[in-house]
Amino acid sequence: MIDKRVASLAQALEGIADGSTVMIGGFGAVGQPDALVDALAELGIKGLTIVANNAGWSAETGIPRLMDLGLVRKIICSFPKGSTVFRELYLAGKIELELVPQGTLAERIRCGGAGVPAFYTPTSVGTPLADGKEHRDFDGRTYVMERALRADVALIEAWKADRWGNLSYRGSGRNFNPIMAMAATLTIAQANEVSTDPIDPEAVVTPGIFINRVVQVESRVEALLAAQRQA
Amino acid sequence: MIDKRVASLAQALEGIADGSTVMIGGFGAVGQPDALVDALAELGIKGLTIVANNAGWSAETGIPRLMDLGLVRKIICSFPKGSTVFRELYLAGKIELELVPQGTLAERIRCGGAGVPAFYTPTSVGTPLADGKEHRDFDGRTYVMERALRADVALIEAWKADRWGNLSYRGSGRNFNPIMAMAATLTIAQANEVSTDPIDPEAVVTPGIFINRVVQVESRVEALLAAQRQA
Amino acid sequence: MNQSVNKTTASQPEAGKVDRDAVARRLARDVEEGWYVNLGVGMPTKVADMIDGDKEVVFHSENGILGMGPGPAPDAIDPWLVNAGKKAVTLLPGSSLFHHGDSFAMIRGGHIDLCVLGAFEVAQNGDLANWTTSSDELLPAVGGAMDLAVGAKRVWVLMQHTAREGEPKLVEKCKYPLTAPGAVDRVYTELGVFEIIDGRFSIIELANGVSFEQVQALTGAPLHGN
Amino acid sequence: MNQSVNKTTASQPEAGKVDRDAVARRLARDVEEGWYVNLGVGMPTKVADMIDGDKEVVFHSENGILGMGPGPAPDAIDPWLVNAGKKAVTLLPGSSLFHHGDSFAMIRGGHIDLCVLGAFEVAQNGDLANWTTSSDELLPAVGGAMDLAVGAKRVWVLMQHTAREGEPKLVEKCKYPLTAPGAVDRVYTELGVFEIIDGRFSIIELANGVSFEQVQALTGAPLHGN
Repeated sequence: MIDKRVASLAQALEGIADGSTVMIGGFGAVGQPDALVDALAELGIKGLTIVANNAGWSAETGIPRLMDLGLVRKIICSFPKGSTVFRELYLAGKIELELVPQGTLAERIRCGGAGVPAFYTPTSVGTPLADGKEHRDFDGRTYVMERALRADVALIEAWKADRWGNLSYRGSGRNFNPIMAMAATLTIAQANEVSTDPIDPEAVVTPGIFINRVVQVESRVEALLAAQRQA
Repeated sequence: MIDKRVASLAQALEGIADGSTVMIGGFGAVGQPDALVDALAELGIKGLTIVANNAGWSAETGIPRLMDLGLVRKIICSFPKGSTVFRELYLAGKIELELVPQGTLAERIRCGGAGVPAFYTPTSVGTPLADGKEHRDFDGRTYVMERALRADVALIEAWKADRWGNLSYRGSGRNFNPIMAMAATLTIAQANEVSTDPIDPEAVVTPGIFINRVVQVESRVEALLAAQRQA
Repeated sequence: MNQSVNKTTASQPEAGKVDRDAVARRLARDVEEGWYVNLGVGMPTKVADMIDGDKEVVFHSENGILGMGPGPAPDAIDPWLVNAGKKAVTLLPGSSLFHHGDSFAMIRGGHIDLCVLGAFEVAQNGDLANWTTSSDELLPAVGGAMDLAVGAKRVWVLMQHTAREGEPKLVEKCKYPLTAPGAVDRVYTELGVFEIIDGRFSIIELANGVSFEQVQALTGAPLHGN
Repeated sequence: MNQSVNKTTASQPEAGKVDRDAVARRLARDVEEGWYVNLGVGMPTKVADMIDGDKEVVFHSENGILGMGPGPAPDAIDPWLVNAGKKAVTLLPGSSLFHHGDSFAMIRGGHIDLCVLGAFEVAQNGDLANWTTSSDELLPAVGGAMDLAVGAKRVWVLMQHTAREGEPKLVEKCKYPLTAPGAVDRVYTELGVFEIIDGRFSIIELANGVSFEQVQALTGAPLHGN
């Protein structure tokens, strides 16, 4: 029987190696796999490259916690503002930043999961973020070539999961989660509800083929509300 | 008030010009916008380029009907077998064929809707379908460059539609419909159920932003079953 | 949504006294029914509240929402539903939810009718600078600004006419790093509405009581009649 | 699903007498629980019925289905649910539905564990020819074969060992246009199971009563022990 459920966060994170590239879903606090990230921080796995939209906001949890513990070598993201921890490490030259426009980040990840090694986009042409990139004209417009992004591990958050690893989301909680789920060798999902009953096939947003492990985690509503108040 | 519903097939098809490129959804009979295609045939618009997975199966309806009336200049598709009409026109040199692997066809369409002018894929490398295409290596593997596909018009089928043009589908009826909806200047949907009540936001598969007009059409269940018997 | 007052643009040109609501309201008047509109963080978000109640407009949020409504009452917040500024929002009838890949396909693919952005500078050729004020800024962040600027069918900038110290923000050539070249179609400020036509700023209208000379003096590029 | 008999591969090498079910059953034995499997049209579709009932395998159909079940009873057909061969199918618990863009993202992106295809020819270097028998065939059609051949983690060919007239289908070099170079991992025929290792056919096993010499005589490339 296929059963992707695991009983604990420790089991969910088993086998992640030093130096891994880790995608972390979420847009700000919503859709962020907070429990998985915090558990990863406890494991002390070093030299991580993080792919995420943001660099987090609170030193106590999430990506800043990983950084504060010295576990992160580099972050690939679109909007690293709002995290004091990252700011200090970055200004001290202790962490590398690859700044990517949000849509380019999303498409690079989607291509990573879809077997497309590179694509062209008009985004960033004529800006410093296109420096050193290959430019090419199609039908009279200029584009830059961007490479696909893949990861060793993707940590994502869903609202519901079933034993096959099928996922559905809540509200704006999809954001980067469905595309990151496709782009990693090992994809681990935390979900508020995990069931042996299947999700309605028409309502599945992320098919289980993209998911390796699912762990049930009570969602931290208070943390989400706190993040909104801070926005 | 936004209301994309139109009262008739004629209204739905208004303004399509000779020489248009028309995407037609469906995989075989399922998800094919049969009523829209047949109504298009009645209009006698000439010189069409059709983008579809198949070249149809029955001379009385769908793409073969358009071809039989001499309205189609060219078809871009992956699997043109099964249509006697197309076969005869093609062998007589009266219709042009651009044969595209199914996944490449899907991705070219998706890129057409997503503002990506070109991408690289491993599909077709080393085969006659890669002849004349630009080849390029990434990380030691060879890929071909493929260009995005766009259309003047997309005709698609959905199961449910609301007045905002939001769509949901039934069974395997999604197939090419959601991606074609994104890739045309004018996208017209036929749906079995059309309502002023909104579709649940979590259940929308094609957001209304991609849809220009919606027309209610009773689905031809008997035609679908007949196509299955013929398969 | 139902703003009873329908004033024209505010008339106070002095920095610090700008009636931001009035500028947002002036822009909102030009938004057409049925448009899909993305509003940048900051001053542009005000536009949502200024749209006439009987004009249905669909607001897009790049984190995966179409049909976004106003902020909820404090006791009706859905913690999982935020806008691009990470603030709580609601869903209106006809809304839909999707992931970032699809959201930026909408943006990049030219499906958004209008994007309203703030700016540090707009050049007369439409160049937009709105993401960083220096090429070696200590901590740069870009978000979705570049994608929106190149992808939307129309890019309208909503901003104060001049910077804090009075420096012009409508300029001949941007001095800050670009967000996108030739992207801006129109600029709405407290002094008027300016369209970019053939590489120059054309005045669509001036705010009440504002003269051409006054605006020209506060603008870093030649202004032209329409 | 619950096939009671568990015979090994049929032993009759003559064309026309091949027990296709037995070959499909032999292949099905090697499919592992939890795999996501795409079955090509024709002989490969038989594999679905040969999987042990207590081994959960998820079948993918490129037209947007994961978790495809067997054909329905005639009175339980859903007209909107067909497989890649356009025949009616059912959904098993845990299934999901998606569009062609996502379906071929799965295929091209290496998410399908196994694809079982038929073939006209397989070369000892893994080259696959299964879409057209001539470079100037009157009416070519390709479907999803090329995407599946390059994208799946494993490509297993299920076919009769020789063509109708007895010509070898396992060859040194394909004479037909390729579907994909170096794509095939294994070949299952009524004469045995052959793995492609270092550019040559290695015999994994021979069918009961079949000798190396018999198979070699019907094969267009040198066979090797494993």
